Amino acid sequence: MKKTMSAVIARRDRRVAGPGRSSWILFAALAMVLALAPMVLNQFNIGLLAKFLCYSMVAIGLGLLWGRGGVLSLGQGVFFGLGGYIMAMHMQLADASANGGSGVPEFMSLYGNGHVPGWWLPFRSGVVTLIAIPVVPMLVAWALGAAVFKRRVKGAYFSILSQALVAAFALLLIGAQTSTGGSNGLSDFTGFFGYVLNDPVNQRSLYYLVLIVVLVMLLATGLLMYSRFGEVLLAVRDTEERVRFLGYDPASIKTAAFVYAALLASIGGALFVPVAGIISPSDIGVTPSIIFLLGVALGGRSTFLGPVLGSLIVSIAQNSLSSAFPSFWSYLEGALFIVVIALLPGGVATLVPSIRRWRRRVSGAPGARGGSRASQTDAVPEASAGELVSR
Amino acid sequence: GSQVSTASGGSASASVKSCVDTSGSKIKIGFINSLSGTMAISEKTVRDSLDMAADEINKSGGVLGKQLDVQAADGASDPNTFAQKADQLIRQNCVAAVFGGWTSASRKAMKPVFEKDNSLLYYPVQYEGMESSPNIYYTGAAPNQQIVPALDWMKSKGFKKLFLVGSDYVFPRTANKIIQAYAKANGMTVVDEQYVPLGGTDFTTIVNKLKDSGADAVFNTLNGDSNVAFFRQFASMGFNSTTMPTISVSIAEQEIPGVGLDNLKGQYTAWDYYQTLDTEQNKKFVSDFKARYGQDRVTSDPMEAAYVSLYLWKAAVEKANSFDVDKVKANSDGISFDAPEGKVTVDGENHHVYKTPRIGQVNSAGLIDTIWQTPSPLKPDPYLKDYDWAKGLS
Amino acid sequence: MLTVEGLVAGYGRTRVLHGISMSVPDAGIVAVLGHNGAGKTTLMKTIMGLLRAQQGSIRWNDEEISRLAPNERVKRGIAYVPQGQQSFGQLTALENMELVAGSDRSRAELIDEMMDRYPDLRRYSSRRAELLSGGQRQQLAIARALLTRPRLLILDEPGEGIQPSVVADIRRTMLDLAATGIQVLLVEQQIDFAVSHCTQYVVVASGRIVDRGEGGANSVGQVRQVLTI
Amino acid sequence: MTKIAAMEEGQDLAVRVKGLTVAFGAFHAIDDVDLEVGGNHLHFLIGPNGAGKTTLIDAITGLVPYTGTISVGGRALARMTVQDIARFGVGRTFQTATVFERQTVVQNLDIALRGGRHWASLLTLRREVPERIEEILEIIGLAGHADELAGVLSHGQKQWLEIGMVLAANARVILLDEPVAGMTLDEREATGELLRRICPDRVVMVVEHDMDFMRRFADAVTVMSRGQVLVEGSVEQIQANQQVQDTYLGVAEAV
Amino acid sequence: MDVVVGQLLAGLSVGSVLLLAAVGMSLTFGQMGIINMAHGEFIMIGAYTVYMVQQFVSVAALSYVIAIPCAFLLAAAVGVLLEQGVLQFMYRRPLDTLLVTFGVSLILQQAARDIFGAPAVAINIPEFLSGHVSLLGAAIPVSRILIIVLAMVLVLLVSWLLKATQVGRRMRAVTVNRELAEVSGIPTRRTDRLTFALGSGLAGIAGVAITLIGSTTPTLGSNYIVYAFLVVVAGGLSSIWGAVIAAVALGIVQSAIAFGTTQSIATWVSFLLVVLFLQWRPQGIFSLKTRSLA
Ligand SMILES: Nc1ncnc2c1ncn2[C@@H]1O[C@H](COP(=O)(O)OP(=O)(O)OP(=O)(O)O)[C@@H](O)[C@H]1O
Ligand SMILES: Nc1ncnc2c1ncn2[C@@H]1O[C@H](COP(=O)(O)OP(=O)(O)OP(=O)(O)O)[C@@H](O)[C@H]1O
Ligand SMILES: [Mg+2]
Ligand SMILES: [Mg+2]
Repeated sequence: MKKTMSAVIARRDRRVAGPGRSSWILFAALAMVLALAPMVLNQFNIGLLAKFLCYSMVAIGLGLLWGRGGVLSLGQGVFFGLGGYIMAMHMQLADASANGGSGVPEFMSLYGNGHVPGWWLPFRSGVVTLIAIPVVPMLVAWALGAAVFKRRVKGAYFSILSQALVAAFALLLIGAQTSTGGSNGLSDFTGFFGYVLNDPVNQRSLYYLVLIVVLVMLLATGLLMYSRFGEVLLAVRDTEERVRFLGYDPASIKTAAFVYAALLASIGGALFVPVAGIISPSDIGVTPSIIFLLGVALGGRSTFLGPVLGSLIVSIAQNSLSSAFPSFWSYLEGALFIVVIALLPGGVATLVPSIRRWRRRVSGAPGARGGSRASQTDAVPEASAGELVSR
Repeated sequence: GSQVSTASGGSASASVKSCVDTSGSKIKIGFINSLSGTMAISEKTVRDSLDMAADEINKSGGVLGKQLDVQAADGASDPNTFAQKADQLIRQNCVAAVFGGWTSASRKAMKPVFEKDNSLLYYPVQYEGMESSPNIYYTGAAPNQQIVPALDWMKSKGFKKLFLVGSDYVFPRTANKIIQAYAKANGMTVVDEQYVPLGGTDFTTIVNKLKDSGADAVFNTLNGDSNVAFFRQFASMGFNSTTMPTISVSIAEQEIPGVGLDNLKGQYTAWDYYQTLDTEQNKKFVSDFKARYGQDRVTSDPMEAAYVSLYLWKAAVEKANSFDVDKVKANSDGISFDAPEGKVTVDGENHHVYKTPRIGQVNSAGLIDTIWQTPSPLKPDPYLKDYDWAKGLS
Repeated sequence: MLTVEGLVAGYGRTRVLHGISMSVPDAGIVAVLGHNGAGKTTLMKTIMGLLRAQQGSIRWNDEEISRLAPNERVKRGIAYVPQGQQSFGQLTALENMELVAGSDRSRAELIDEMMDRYPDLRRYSSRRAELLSGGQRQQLAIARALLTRPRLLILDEPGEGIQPSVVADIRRTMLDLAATGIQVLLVEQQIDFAVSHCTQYVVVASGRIVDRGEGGANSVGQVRQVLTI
Repeated sequence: MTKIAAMEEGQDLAVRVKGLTVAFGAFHAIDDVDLEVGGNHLHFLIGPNGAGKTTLIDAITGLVPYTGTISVGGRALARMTVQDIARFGVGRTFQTATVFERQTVVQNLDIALRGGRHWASLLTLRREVPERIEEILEIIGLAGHADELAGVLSHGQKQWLEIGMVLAANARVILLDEPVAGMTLDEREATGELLRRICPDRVVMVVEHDMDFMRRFADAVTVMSRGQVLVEGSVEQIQANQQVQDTYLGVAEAV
Repeated sequence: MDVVVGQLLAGLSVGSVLLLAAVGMSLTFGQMGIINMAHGEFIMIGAYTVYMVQQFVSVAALSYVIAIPCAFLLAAAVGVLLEQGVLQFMYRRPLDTLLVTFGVSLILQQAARDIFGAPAVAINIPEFLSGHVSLLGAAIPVSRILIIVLAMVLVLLVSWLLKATQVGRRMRAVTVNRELAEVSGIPTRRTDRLTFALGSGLAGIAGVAITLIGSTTPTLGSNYIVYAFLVVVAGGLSSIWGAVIAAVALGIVQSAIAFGTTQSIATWVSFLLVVLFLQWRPQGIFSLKTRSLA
């Protein structure tokens, strides 16, 4: 078959992996809006936005793990919690020993025997804390992932296991009241690595810290997603056993994605603590772990920016609607799950290409069937290549 | 930004400017209760009585001539949400004071917020004590107004061997620490101490243990739903109020039908208020409440404490002639109110209130009769400072 | 009599069939030939109702069936052996057969008959279908189709993956059936066999019928020619 | 991750199977089989349905546990995982083609190309279609479908893609399970030529039921039946064998 | 000795409650592959059915007799609604049903809260069920015995249905290969609906039984959901007997740990045990080997 040179180039062009130009524009716009937000928002809302961004970090990781890898983890709360509690322990110890204090957090003397348990002690050191926040959850995720995925526990089995784990984790935290604060969690922090948390300037800096972390995470995740790793991950999602015969270990691939998602969740949890001023078992239990997924699904689970946008939308909606109409919010939240997952499995992000397609069809432009970009087609996660009718 | 200096790190509060708007004919206050999630069961009733109090006050001319403009928030049974919404009420909605909270977790979460924003929280539920914040008024019972009197009463009845059962969270654990200390000093023994996870419904093992423990009474700090399962299992193993008296500190009137009157009849409770109290104020409170929300509704201790909290704040504001937080605080000491439970008085030192502890017994109508009470309101003592046996506790 | 007219169908937005018209007469075998990806399987799926006919009609004994659910079409006497040795993996071979056969006595006899025809099915009747070899599964699939007592049997490359002696057997079965008045619609790659034994053939290319004619050994050359172009 | 050095060019590749038994409970799908498949020619494995051909491939590629020994190029494969065997250079296709349906043909090939490479290479972006993939696309005749999702390919096209993936993975031992099932005559022809082209310097074993195809392309044939090797030899020898005719070819073929 | 017997019986009764919660799930999850997070809410519907029936029938024993079929029908009806409304479009992506049904569970819980109020409702328990009997020196409540019996009856019923009836075979076939089932003449839609309705209905019956031991609140079912899933998963999807073994083992282990330590630790440890167990047997107690790669 003969082709003109330009046709060959055009074809090659389409076969290059990576997010499209519109994604980058959207990314830049998002970064811009978030960077400028403090100009228009008051201090309270800046804090709120920072908190929502912390949640969205979990969502970014889930986008890769679930959207690309098909691993539906209902247990991200474990990692969010690990990061959060490690940070909180450090901050408690730092607060307790600031100003010549006893070095023992107040709740320990209230509920316990007034001694700091041995496993808290390393976290007196800020350096150890900063190392532990990524390392501990990654190790946990690695151990878990290696064990579980190697034994080919997958699909619903994995989801249910992860859910049980997060339930067990929350129970453990609640039960170990004297060393974890129990259901009260850890709260009442004054300083964050030497800075007064309560200071408006510091709060703004904290917001920018969170924002930068989110943007870096987005970039890293975007690259991972469109890298060969992303493609293999997709292959593992669709036909796990097949990739084995090509020399990959699907367990390692999935574990890598799981560890990565755990890392992001943990950092999210760690930053959540200074931002929200509290971490407690109810931030990491079964329900919050599932709610993390709602944003991801809403925005588009396998898209570049969908998880962040979706999770921000959900957080904002929850915040603004739940107070005014508590029961209405429950209905709406439930309905969102149903509508988004059932009718819009690709999330709102997939509406964009289909609207564009529709517009093109209406205007009768030629080549409306063209653009079979990989990134577009696989944005629809589960819709089978052959959509069969079923009545 | 400012760094933590060797001086006080936490005193930033003094510099916080309040945004409360006192210029108009209305003054904003905030209610924060869980209307969703697991705690909604209990906290909704508190919201109801708060709403009633606000309406009453508005009908009788408001506070300092200003109508109360209630800003409502849902804590969603989640400490972190409580903290966030409290912050929102104070800084965004600019309320003059906030009323609500139930679990210790929600209070602990809100405490730093009120301290940093220098605002006021009125917390209406009995709790484990060991706390007093300059920005919180605790209108429920301190441990010495509920747990300790219950123990005194049990001692007077000759119960010597106690079996402790509770939900696994802060209040029961701390309450049981107090009980252990009390028992040690008063010649009683605690034969076993058992916990179930919050919401747990499996009591087969615990009741088996109870059967073999030789206990002569149970001190019950179980929360909410778990009581149903506990008392069902309890009853089906042949226990009742005569064979195994049980004193509960978290079962109020509204929980009785759900737990099952058959299971509870004759059992004991410890609170400061019961719907059956025979005071003028209470009769009015109960009948107003029923008129407003329905004849089948009941009133309970936390509801009453919440209702009272709004009036205590009103009195303090009027005494201070200002909504300013610092002025209200300065004028709170000694403020008193003729509450449905009798006279309550604010202790300006520890921010709790003088209340009258009462032991009740569940009657066949599903209400609780007072069978014992202290002769006069008791001074609150959240840290149990005045009790020698409690020295090691805090 | 099955009549297909102006059939258009495809997957999602991709059209595969672009207006197919053909019919299967009341007796005999109609062979469908064509290259890989020509749309043969797609045509069969559309006739069975697994794919919706976007345009055109499918008439079966004077009834329009293009809107019926697949199981309704089976009820009306059409049976289908899909490509690729499909079976209900978790069920045993016997259960696979009972599933479609129902439970009355005559059906039990029918099952027995099938197991006579394919002895492996008797030998492995209690083995789960997914553990059977490919060829065994294909035999099972044909047995299942026959158990519904069809009047039209659609076979999508039935010999694929089957050992030659069994292929011969399947072919014999098919010719027998055709002889007893069951209509057969056969997708086949073995041109020699298909064309020489069918009553009519059609050649599909890119979703269109490019050639059709009477079957018989004489036509083989003609079809070969069409297919090599 | 243990590093498995892939086989090298020019190395002795022969697959040697000794005393192989694969049991599923009491049932022996393969029963004490000895077999040697050498390089540089097309080796056909035929036999009745259920003879154990697929199971043999499963055993070689590490999918089912077995007793006995299997070695490739002198290296025993027992105790190696599926992925290690694949990295070692043993590739296979499946009786029902399994490709990554929701990725494009190019992506499928690229994934195969990367298998077993250093993990860091996974972190790179695919900036263009690698030369090798362009080549393979031409070889397997799917150049025109490069950007299509593999799921929309027809049955036969998928089988070609699978062969392409094995080539991309640079497998030295290629085990094909019924590669031409469902292909037309000329497509079979093309596939046969393709296999001829790839077989130098490789071991290619083909399981097939298409006797015409076998006759045309086989250099050596092994016949299995009921889990055992019935006969081995050239096409002529096989066809002349009475046992093979009885259990496998049947009357139709004899005609 | 009687402590051991007592704890064994306790374990058995805990296990039977878990089993009861899981029976229906072994159909909807085990057979159909739908991960129904709203299963707990179907249990809740069953429990509230008792309450509703008692509004009209004051004799407690009679009310329970009436409530069982009513609960079955009501839960099954809601199940059909769910299946028809959403799930039927999702058989191709089973993992997603988990999230959709989570949404449904939020809605059902809130609806219960709006209809019946948040506090637990009062349920009258028949006189004869509130006692206990002595068995080998240990006491066991009559209600628990009833639950054990009920669980066993339902299990037998379901396993008979699946194995021995045409309907059961169809139920299994449809999940294995939907398209093939359709072209084999099986009315797949009807079969789906029936299976799901049955699974939901069984949850309703479980709800009726659970009113005997715990409180009837909107969140009643969510207490059991995590456990029920674990039971089905540990048992292996393909067999209801796996679920039986898993439930009883879990119950006994939990009671044993609870006796030595506390209920919280027992809950915690039993979660971990299941995770470890799946390490050893990833596909559950009764697993099927498969040759397919998918
Ligand atoms: N599930 C699907 N989704 C999208 N397109 C498909 C799907 N299945 C097949 N196609 C497309 O339809 C065309 C026809 O496929 P079909 O399976 O009908 O071919 P066939 O004639 O049966 O080929 P073969 O002889 O290989 O079985 C193919 O080219 C393929 O691109
Ligand atoms: N996991 C298993 N459990 C039980 N029996 C099995 C299992 N796998 C294969 N078998 C049996 O082993 C025998 C050999 O199967 P295999 O798939 O190897 O045959 P084959 O030679 O490839 O046949 P075909 O040509 O039909 O594909 C068959 O009888 C099959 O039923
Ligand atoms: Mg085909
Ligand atoms: Mg085979």
